Amino acid sequence: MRSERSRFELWFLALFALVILVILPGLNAFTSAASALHVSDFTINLYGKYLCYAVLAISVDLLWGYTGLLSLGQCLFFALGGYAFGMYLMLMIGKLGQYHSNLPDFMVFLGYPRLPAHWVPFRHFWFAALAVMWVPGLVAYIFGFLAFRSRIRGVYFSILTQALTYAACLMFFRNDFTFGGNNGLTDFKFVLGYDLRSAATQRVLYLLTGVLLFATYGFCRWLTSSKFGKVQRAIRDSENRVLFSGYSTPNFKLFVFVVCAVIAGLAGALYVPQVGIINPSEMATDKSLEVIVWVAVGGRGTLIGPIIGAIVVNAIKSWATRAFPDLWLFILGGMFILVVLFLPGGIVSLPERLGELARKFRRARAAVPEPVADSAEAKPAPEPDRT
Amino acid sequence: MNPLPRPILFLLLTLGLLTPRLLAGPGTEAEVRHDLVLTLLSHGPERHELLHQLARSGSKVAASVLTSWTRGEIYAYRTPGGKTIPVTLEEQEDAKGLARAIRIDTGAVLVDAKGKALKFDDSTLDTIDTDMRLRMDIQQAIDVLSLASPVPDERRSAAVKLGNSGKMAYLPYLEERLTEEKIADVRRTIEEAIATLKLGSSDPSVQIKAARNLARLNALGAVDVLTQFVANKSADPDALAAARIALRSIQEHISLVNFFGTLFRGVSLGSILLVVSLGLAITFGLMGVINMAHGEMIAVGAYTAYLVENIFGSGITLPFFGFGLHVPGLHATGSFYESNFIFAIPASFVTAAIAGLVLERLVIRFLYRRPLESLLATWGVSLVMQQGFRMVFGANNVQVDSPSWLLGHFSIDDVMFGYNRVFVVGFAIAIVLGTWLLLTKTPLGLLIRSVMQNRRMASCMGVRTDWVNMLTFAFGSGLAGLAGAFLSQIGNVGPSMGQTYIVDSFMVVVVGGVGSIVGTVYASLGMGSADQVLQQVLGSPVLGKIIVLCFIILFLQWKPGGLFATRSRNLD
Amino acid sequence: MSHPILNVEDVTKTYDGFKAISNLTFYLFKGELRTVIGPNGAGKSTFFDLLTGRAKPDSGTIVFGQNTDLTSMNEYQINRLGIGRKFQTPSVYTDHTVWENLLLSLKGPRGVFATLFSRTTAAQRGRIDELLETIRLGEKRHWLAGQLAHGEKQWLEIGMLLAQEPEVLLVDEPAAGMTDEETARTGELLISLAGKHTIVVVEHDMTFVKQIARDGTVTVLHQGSVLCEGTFDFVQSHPRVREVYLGRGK
Amino acid sequence: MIKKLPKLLGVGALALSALVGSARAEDTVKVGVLHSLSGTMAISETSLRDVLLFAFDQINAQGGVLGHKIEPVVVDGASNWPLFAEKAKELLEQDKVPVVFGCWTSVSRKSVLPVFEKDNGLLFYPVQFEGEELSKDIFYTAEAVNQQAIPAVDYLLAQGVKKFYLIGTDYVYPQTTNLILYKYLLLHGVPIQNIGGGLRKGSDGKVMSAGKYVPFGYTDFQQIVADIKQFAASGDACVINTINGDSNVPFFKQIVAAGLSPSDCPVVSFSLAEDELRSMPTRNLVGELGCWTYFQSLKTPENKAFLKSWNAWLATENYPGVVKEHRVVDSPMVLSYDGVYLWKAAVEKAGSFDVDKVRKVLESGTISFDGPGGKITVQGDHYTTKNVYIGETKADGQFRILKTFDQVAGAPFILKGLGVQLAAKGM
Repeated sequence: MRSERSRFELWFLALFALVILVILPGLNAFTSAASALHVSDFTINLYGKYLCYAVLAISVDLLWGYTGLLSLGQCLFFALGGYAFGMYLMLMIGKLGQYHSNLPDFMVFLGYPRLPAHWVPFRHFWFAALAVMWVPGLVAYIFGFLAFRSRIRGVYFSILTQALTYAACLMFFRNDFTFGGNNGLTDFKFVLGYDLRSAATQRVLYLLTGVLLFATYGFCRWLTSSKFGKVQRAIRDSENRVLFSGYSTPNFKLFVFVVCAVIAGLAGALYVPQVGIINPSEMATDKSLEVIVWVAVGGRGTLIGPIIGAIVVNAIKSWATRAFPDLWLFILGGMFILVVLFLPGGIVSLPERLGELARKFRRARAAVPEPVADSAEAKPAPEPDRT
Repeated sequence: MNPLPRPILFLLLTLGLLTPRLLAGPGTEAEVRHDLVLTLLSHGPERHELLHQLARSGSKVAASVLTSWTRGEIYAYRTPGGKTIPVTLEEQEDAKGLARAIRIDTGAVLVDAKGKALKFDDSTLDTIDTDMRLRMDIQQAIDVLSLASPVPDERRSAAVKLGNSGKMAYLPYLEERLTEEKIADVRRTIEEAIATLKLGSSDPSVQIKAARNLARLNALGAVDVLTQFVANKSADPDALAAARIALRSIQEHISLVNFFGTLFRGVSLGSILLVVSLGLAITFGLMGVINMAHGEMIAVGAYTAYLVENIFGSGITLPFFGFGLHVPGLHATGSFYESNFIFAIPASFVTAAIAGLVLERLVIRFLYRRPLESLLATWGVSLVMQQGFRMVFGANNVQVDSPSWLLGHFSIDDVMFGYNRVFVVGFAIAIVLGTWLLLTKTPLGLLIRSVMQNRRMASCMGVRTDWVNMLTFAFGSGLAGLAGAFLSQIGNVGPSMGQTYIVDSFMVVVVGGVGSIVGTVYASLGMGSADQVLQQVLGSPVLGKIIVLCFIILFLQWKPGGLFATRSRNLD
Repeated sequence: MSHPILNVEDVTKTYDGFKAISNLTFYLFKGELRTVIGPNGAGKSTFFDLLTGRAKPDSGTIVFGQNTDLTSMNEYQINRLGIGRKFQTPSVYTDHTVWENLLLSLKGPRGVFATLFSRTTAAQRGRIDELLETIRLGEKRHWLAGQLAHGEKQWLEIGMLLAQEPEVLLVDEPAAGMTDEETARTGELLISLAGKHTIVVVEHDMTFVKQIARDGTVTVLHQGSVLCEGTFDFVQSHPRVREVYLGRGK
Repeated sequence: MIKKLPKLLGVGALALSALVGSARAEDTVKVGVLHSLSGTMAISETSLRDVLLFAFDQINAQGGVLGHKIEPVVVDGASNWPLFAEKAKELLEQDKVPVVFGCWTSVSRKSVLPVFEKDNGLLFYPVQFEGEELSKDIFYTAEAVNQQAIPAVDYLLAQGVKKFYLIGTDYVYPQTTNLILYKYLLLHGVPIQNIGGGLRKGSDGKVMSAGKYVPFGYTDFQQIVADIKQFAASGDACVINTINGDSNVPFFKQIVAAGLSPSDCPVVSFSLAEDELRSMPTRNLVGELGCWTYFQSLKTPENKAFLKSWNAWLATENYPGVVKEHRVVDSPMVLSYDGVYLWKAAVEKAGSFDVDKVRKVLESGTISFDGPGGKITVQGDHYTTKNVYIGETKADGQFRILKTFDQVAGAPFILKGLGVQLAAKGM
């Protein structure tokens, strides 16, 4: 059963990769705008955003679906990555801002005499590129170390991550925190000397995001199929057993938490140049909860689920915010309730569930009572520890 | 206070029967009106003199006409005969935007030759212009007039203004008023004003006496004047020394006021936190359900208060999914209308409890053994409910008026106690007591506690656990509704109002120790006080909040189970 | 032989003013099969919690072997010393196969990076086969643990414990929820393990206690301290024990 | 197969735009409306959508623009700033609209600005802002700081107010406004100790921020109001309030509870218009001040005509989501409305919808419109000249107009100029 699904997943992904990495950018670059086959710059940009979301969703799933840690703060790391890269982009604007100064605009009108020291190294691309990983990683390490050491689990962990995110959000909203306050970082012009507004640069960013997605997928697949991955899922299903088997669960959880923060940071870094803005509302708790919806809808505990979920939910959102702006929250909220109550496995489990229903239906038609000891049915939903 | 009830006093005043007896000068309303017309139509220094005379009249009419004048609402009407009559326009406009004019000289409606009321559009009449200099004169006249106002608050603020004007000319008015004044609070302000003015005297002995008086009165308002005085090196050395002593003593008084003020504010903020998180302490603490829609239960309560208020008033038309649902009103007035909040409190409890009941039946009951899932599903519920509020009540925040008995404040030695804040402290005590009694002294409480401790065992003992779950959840939601009713008095009522409190209330429950009502009480008071103290010390409202949140994360290192950890032994 | 492998002296543990364990002193010798009985609330589970690092005593010492102080260590450190614990309700990884459950429990490096790059060796496979034989789950090696029957889960957990090759086995009510036949087999298994391992069994079921205790020591806990200690027959005939525990049924 | 792929990937937007595209008729012109219709900002922005729809219907009833009926494309920014950028891109690149009316918050404007620059679009921005921006693609019908805060302070100074307490929400508009006012007050002889709320200085000792700041959605104003009460104890004080949206309700409720009446210490608010006052306890706030370039209570014939036709439209329209009950009109709405007419005038003068041509006409400084708030003229620098009114609140949530400043020209970047003036005075 599993290997069958896994084979299907690989085929699906190969096809998906072909479309995402070859066909779409190809059609964008090599067909004329008038052609019926043309994929517009807008579409490429939009898909680039979705792919970032998909990477973010994988990181949430690795935490939640595989390790049982429901973090309401994953978007904090996404935003931190975004901020780190945004700082570099901010400094690349040069004198093209509103004030024609070397300083970012918001620093000029708030009267900063010079660039604050912690901004200086972000002039270098390599520094920013590393910061995208180590800043979220470090924050995750410190918080995770404290939280896991004191055995904060389950919903307590969720609530505490919510508090962390809330505190960070308040902090970044402050204008004197030197990150642009509510307006955040915006009006980017160049990355490594390339014009961010050109279609070619956007296409390269899009391709990079695609590569990041598949690399993340590959990495997570390797990780989850290793013995480490088995321990991870064991922690999810029975943390005490793991603990009493001599594994240091705090270290394992910390490792996953940091890895996920780094992945989210990378996604954030690619997200920012594509959407052109990063502000503190990106790290708010409800954004993180929205990512959890994508994962839940797609199917947690699988690696393909979050990708599907992120793209499907966001596509619906893009459409619904235009077609039925009033109903969008009903759709999002309703989707969440229904999935949690009736389809814990998400879209990915849909074929199985339908198959099951069909079998039941057929059985009922045949009117031959059969023992219900069907192995597919007996698989219980993973139940997190309750403290 | 007033020897006559206020309505009668007003009546007498308007009839001109009660001559203002406080200050010398022309008395009857007719005389005042005559002077007013003279003032309005005169020019230059003559106007200045006339204004002074008016100021001494203490007349309500003069005050209101002069106020209108500064606002540019006094117009010159030229009769066909070429006479100029100063008028003001009535507030009430007819369908064409025209209003009747009131003559300043008589107070009657302006009529034409046939006795028919004349109507005007304000753009067709000439205003009697004022310039800045004149407006200041008028303002002074108004200030002196309000020193004789029947409303103590107006007298007080007039005294503050006169005291800080630095004009010795006001001294006689103030001193005269002091001999008449009965209300201690106003007396103190007048004394303060007199002393403040006298500090500007040229006689050092008067200055010294004034400074000592200010110190004795703990005159908060005199800090600026004293600071300026102290900075003036050319003043008399003895007077300077007295002023320095006065300044220091007032500043000491201010730090005391701030200290006790912060203390009270901490308790009141803590009470608010307690009120909003007590419901959560039940649903999360006792039942283990992470209800992310707790904030929306608060909103249900607040919207109920809004509805109740409007039902007592003139009714309301709700957008209600675009259908325009009309809720009729009782058109209540007076103290019956003012009592609407008393009815709103139980109503909020009931509606939120019903909402909780429905939520429990439809969603929560499937998720008792899956707390993480309950978090997610209830978040979905919270989104749906928020959008629901928008569709039913409109996207805008709605307006809930406070009953007059919750407005205002009283002061003890300059420490301010807002009625609504005092109310919330009492309210918090009441609901905690109520909850405690319910849980410990009633059969239902016994059932609740037994189910919460061991669901399986209780059901074996024949307790209908699903029934108890339902009631407990409804009770927790009802408490959230109570919080909403109260919050409508101090904050916003809107679709996303619940979001404001959700993080804080979860923090309170976690810090207090899940399942412990006592812990919730301590945690909310502690967090409220910490927030207020940090705010006072750091001078920034948000830094304090951030520090409190970080501190909580560290606190849980030390006590992972919260302040009052209830030990759960059967983890496996 | 004279020095006990587990040395618990004068240990007290209080929860919210309630003394779960009070001045408990307990010695366990290598190779012993010790049975601990006691009425509900006697402090049996707390006692195990203290031994495994789940709870810290308020006072008293717990020493493992010659001089390893257990009170300052946490669960996984104590486990790595060679003290394994089986929980009252079977605790297995429901979403893993039986085989994987055993693999994760095999003695070996437990670090984060060690597991990342670990590969299953032939020796490990052999060991797992052996264990599967012992716990009679060879046929069901590819089943998800969540699909096993209750008794099978109990055995799987015992198997997982054995996979860790601990010196001391702490077994909490192994027979709970088993059929009589399964119970008997579990008893045999435990008896066969004694000697090679040191075992402490907490149990309610007196038939089962009688089966495994044979002439070994039985410790009776009451209100957080040892009421009496001795052979099964001695304990059974002890008047205090009859009064507080066995006699309750009367 | 390949042709279908983009749709298979589930972008409804694409399919939708194709559908809409096929329905496009020759005699219409698409116009973008970009506001938050959901999320936290929906409270404010929905009204702007409504008034824009009204303006379009009004224009269409009179024959449209250059003979083309206006076809609004309404999109929801959902109070989500990256989504604003995405939707702006969609409007400009997919729908190819020649003009967009929209945005409320500064951050939403900042987020769409690069998109407009890249795709050469036109945006009319209607909500009071900090004025520290010039973009060739944005026309600011909004109040600049010198069309709101500075006239209000002038008025207060003339009333003899001596002490100013500055308080706002911590974001760019209040920060900039307060910094401007701080400098302006110093220049007008107000001593530094009479400016309340606190100052924050940079590493070089220069004041970077003046006033007290609270985060968005802040609710507990006890301490701040106690501080204000002490500040105002000596009389002749006022509060300059740039608190945004929601937080105003708890702030004013606390002000009322503390017994700070407008006669002791008036509060002049720059983010509270008639629409926001609907959710405020106005009964207790009579006499507090506001300053805008339009008040519903204006009695000009233009305003009366506007209100009449707006109410008539509300009674008959049947757009989904437009609330009919308890509606008021305020400055941001009227400035949105003015924007549509200014654009129309420019298009008609240019004789074309072409963005560059229209921009050129607008920049000529000759385009004006006699709007409900008085004459409004587009300046060469994209700001607008208009009347400024000071009003005080009445119990019914309307304003009584106290003073009018005729035809004030909007001025960008005044912060720098004030700084230079201060330096010249050696302060």
